[in-house]
Amino acid sequence: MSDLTDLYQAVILDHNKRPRNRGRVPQATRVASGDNPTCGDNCTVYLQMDGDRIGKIGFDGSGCAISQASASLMTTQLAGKTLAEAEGQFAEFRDIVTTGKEPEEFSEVAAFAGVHAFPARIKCATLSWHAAIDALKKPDSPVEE
Amino acid sequence: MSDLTDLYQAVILDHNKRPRNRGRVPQATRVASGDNPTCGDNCTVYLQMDGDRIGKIGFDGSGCAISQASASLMTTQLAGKTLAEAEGQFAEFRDIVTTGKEPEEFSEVAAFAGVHAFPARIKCATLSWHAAIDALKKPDSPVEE
Amino acid sequence: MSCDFSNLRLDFPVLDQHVGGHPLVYLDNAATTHKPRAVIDAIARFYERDNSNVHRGLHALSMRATDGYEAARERTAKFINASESAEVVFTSGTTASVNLVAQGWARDNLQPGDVVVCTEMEHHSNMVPWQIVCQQTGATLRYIPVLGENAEGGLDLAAFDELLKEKVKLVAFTHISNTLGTINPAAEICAKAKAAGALTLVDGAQSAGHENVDVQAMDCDFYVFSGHKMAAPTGIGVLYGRKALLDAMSPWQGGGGMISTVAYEGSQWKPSPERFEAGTPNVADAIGLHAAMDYLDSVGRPAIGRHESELAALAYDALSDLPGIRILGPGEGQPRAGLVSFAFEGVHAHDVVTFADQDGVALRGGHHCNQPLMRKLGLPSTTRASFYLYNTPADVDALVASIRRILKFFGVE
Amino acid sequence: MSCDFSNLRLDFPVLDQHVGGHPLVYLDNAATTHKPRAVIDAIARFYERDNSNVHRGLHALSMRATDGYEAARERTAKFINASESAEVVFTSGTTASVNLVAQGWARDNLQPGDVVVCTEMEHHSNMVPWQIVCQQTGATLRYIPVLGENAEGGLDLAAFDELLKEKVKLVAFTHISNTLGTINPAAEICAKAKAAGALTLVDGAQSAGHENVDVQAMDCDFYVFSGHKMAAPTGIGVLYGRKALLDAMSPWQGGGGMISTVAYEGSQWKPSPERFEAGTPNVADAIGLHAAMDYLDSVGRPAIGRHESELAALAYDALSDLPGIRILGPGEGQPRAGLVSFAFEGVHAHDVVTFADQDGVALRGGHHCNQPLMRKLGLPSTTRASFYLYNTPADVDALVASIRRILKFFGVE
Ligand SMILES: Cc1ncc(COP(=O)(O)O)c(C=O)c1O
Ligand SMILES: Cc1ncc(COP(=O)(O)O)c(C=O)c1O
Repeated sequence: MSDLTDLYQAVILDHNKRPRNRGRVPQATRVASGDNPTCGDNCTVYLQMDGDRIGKIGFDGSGCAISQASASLMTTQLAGKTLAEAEGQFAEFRDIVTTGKEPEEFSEVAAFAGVHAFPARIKCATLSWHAAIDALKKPDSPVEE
Repeated sequence: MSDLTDLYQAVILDHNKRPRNRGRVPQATRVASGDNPTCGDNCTVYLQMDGDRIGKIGFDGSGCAISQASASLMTTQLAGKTLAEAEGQFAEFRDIVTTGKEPEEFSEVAAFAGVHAFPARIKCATLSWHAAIDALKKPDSPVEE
Repeated sequence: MSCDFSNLRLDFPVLDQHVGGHPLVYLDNAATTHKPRAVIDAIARFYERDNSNVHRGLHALSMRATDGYEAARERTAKFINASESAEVVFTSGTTASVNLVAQGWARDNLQPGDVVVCTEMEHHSNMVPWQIVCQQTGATLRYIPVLGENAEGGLDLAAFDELLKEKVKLVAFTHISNTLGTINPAAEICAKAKAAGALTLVDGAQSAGHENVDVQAMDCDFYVFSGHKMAAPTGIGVLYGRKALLDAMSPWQGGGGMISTVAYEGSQWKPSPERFEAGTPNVADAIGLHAAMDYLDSVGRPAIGRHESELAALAYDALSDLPGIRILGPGEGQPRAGLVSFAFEGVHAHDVVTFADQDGVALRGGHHCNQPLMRKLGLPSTTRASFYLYNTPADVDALVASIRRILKFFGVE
Repeated sequence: MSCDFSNLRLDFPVLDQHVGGHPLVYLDNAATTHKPRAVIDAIARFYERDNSNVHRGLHALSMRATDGYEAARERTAKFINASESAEVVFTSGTTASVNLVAQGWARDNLQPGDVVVCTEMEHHSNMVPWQIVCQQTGATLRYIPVLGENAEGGLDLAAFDELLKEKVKLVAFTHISNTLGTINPAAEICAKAKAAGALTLVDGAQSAGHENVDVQAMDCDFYVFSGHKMAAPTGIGVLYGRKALLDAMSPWQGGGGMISTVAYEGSQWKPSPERFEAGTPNVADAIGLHAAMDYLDSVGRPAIGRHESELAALAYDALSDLPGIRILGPGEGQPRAGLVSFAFEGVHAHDVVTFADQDGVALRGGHHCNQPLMRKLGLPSTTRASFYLYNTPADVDALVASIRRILKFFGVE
């Protein structure tokens, strides 16, 4: 099971078990959702902006360990970032999960390098990132409960 | 080509070349048509009744040598017959073309015994007979030009 | 048992391979089944000897192809005990068969106020076509509920009786649920529907290759199934319909082969089955289907169904012991078709499937084309193990061992 | 010539047989073509190694099957030079593709006063679906006439210009006529239609496997074809459509695989191509189609087209000398696809076909799914010889010798 322990690294198992920033953000001003109709995974990302930077971020939804851990880690990576910065980080993350090449500087996202060996799971890893970028691109407006 | 000369006996070639009773019957009182959508053959039979017997009979339509010869021969066989008699003759004819067994008494229809070896052509041989029986079952009424 | 199932695996070339270093244990049979050598060879033989277009040809190959295609139709009629082969329409699969009836019959015959009844356990393929045609016609789609928090109670037939008080025109339901393993009382449902003046369509995707099917005894109006779920090729399926109904229906597709006359101004149709088979049919795969029916009946469908149910019962018992498991469908000792769907608190089905795959065990995880039922049961997805004639008790052991390892990895057990 | 066509026969197992004591001379290629060993093996290999359902699976076989199916889609996009693989929808054949556009696009977009234009030389499969949808919507179907008493003048493009003055929404026409051998100026017709604001559907059943097809250069909106007419299996076909058009179209069938969400109350669709592929697709035959495309391009489609046209010209010249013959379509020296349709005064096509069959020569006799054109030309039927890459000049000799014997038997020559 060497491939699998690559895929399900300790970091991923940890984020899956104890997700960070899970749940909606009470004063969210931007929200976006994504789903993966093939497997039924879905993810909603809530943002409360601080100027052009993300103030608070949270996520909701259901999916496999990869998608849940990726969403959790994503929230820790994007907090405090602008849209441009977030897009840069997503590009780097996408590179990691599609090619398996590890980032130059150490980062927890390196844990996702194992995903590239499981092409069917790449969508699981990027689902929450897509939702976050979508939310960031929206104008502020009160989010209904 | 032994099979084929069985199929295209002299009788058949002759009826195909010089069909008997070809064309509509001027004072026809019954008419019926049949077609074979698979190959496009069609046949119309016209009857002028004499009591419950066929007085005059004619046919029209287009098709292969088998269907044309069969129609021609059919008209010579059914002239003067009642419905019941015609049905009996048709049953015998159908027997010949599906089994290849020759009739006990000599008859020109024996020429069609070779058809049984070509199942795709059986419908060609029976098309005009079906139309004749259909026409016989109808009530008399003037046939429009 | 008339047949030694442990040797049947040898008839299926695909099973002779390793996945992740382990011998393949294929438990995704409700999605699609494998093909025995006899079926693979029948397709190849057709292309090597008789390949030709059908119906409109008079040369030797064309007559052989036509004979082969029509023999497949007759074999199919016998397989489901239709009263004549003209009641068998070849389609590309169950989904196409349902859509044909939805557009060819329902679209012409439904109006506002009319009701179509299906069930909460339907596959999307026997649900979405009715949603579409109800939207097109203004009719209403109602569902027979499933009972129990794990749907262990099957269909709520009392609720069905209530529904039948409305203007029900059609009841479309699955014979065997691909998600739950429930075996529905098809004849009883058909009888109730008939008494209320409604037609019935039975989705036989999960039953046709697993038990003897008798459409006359069941007394349904339509019965639909797919070849690929019963040891036959992909791309071929069947619509059975009562002859009088079929002959009164509009064609679903126009084209070559289904017309009696065409003029530039308009056209006339042939009777069934040709009316519904526009264009060149899938001759090779119909012939493959014929070979599959012969193969299944040489083993014996009742024996196949018993064998699968036994394996499902073994799996059910072993899985029941695992911590935090929810098993859907019939409870212990209840009749169950050859599949088990289950979910764990804290371990997602897709992770289970990915792990099991590394052990050589092929499972399916997801909504099994039954999203609304999953939502009702409060599950995003389940893992499903589904059995066929070539599976063995050893396959069940491999399944359970793999699941145990997964739970351990995720710290659940 | 880059390829020695005389050896290609060896790639096709079915050709290695005798009919009526003579080596088979198969000249019914416009009805269906034979399959090379590479295609037959690709199908068997799929069932022996990778067979599984696609899209919804995460286990090894399912991923392999999905990859194989999607690779077939990409290969098809390249085969016709579509701009992306999402423009390729797999169907069961040309007829299904046309019906999909008729019901998925035309039914929603036509209204009384609108006009659909097709041609007098259309196959029923590209005529009847438009008759049906025009009846459903109140639109009108008009035909571009063919010119000449043997249709030797091709389409009347001046009449087409006149037709385009009406409210034409769609022009649906065949690239190559299966009855006449006429090669229509597809790019020119598409350009005229586009200038008039109409969409175009090109029936590529007789062109896809016979010449390089470039849907972008042709500038059509839809292009449809069948696998079985280009060395691929029965049961698989293609609808090419511009992405934006496909994404705006209604699904034709509901079911598994084409939905993004399903609730009991209603559903949402995926974008193309999934939207149009409800149910389990014909995976094995898509993979067979892939192998056929590779095979054809290894020979070279332009060379194949030239080879067939040369054989047709040889046949045309030899048959022209026979007494009482009428040859349909392009006259001597005119461009002609690889087929010749002809009729004799006094000898019916079905008798010709039955006789030729005894000489091992497989021909087609009938209306070739073009009844209205036959009626216009005053012929009940014709005999058709149609060529493919494995035919040779010796096959033409066998054809002509057989026809001469038949004429003699019937006392015509
Ligand atoms: C020009 C043309 N269009 C359409 C078709 C229909 O193709 P299919 O029968 O494969 O659907 C054919 C062949 O029969 C054809 O020759
Ligand atoms: C119960 C049921 N109905 C319908 C279908 C649809 O069958 P197909 O995808 O072969 O059209 C399936 C399988 O996917 C099924 O299990």
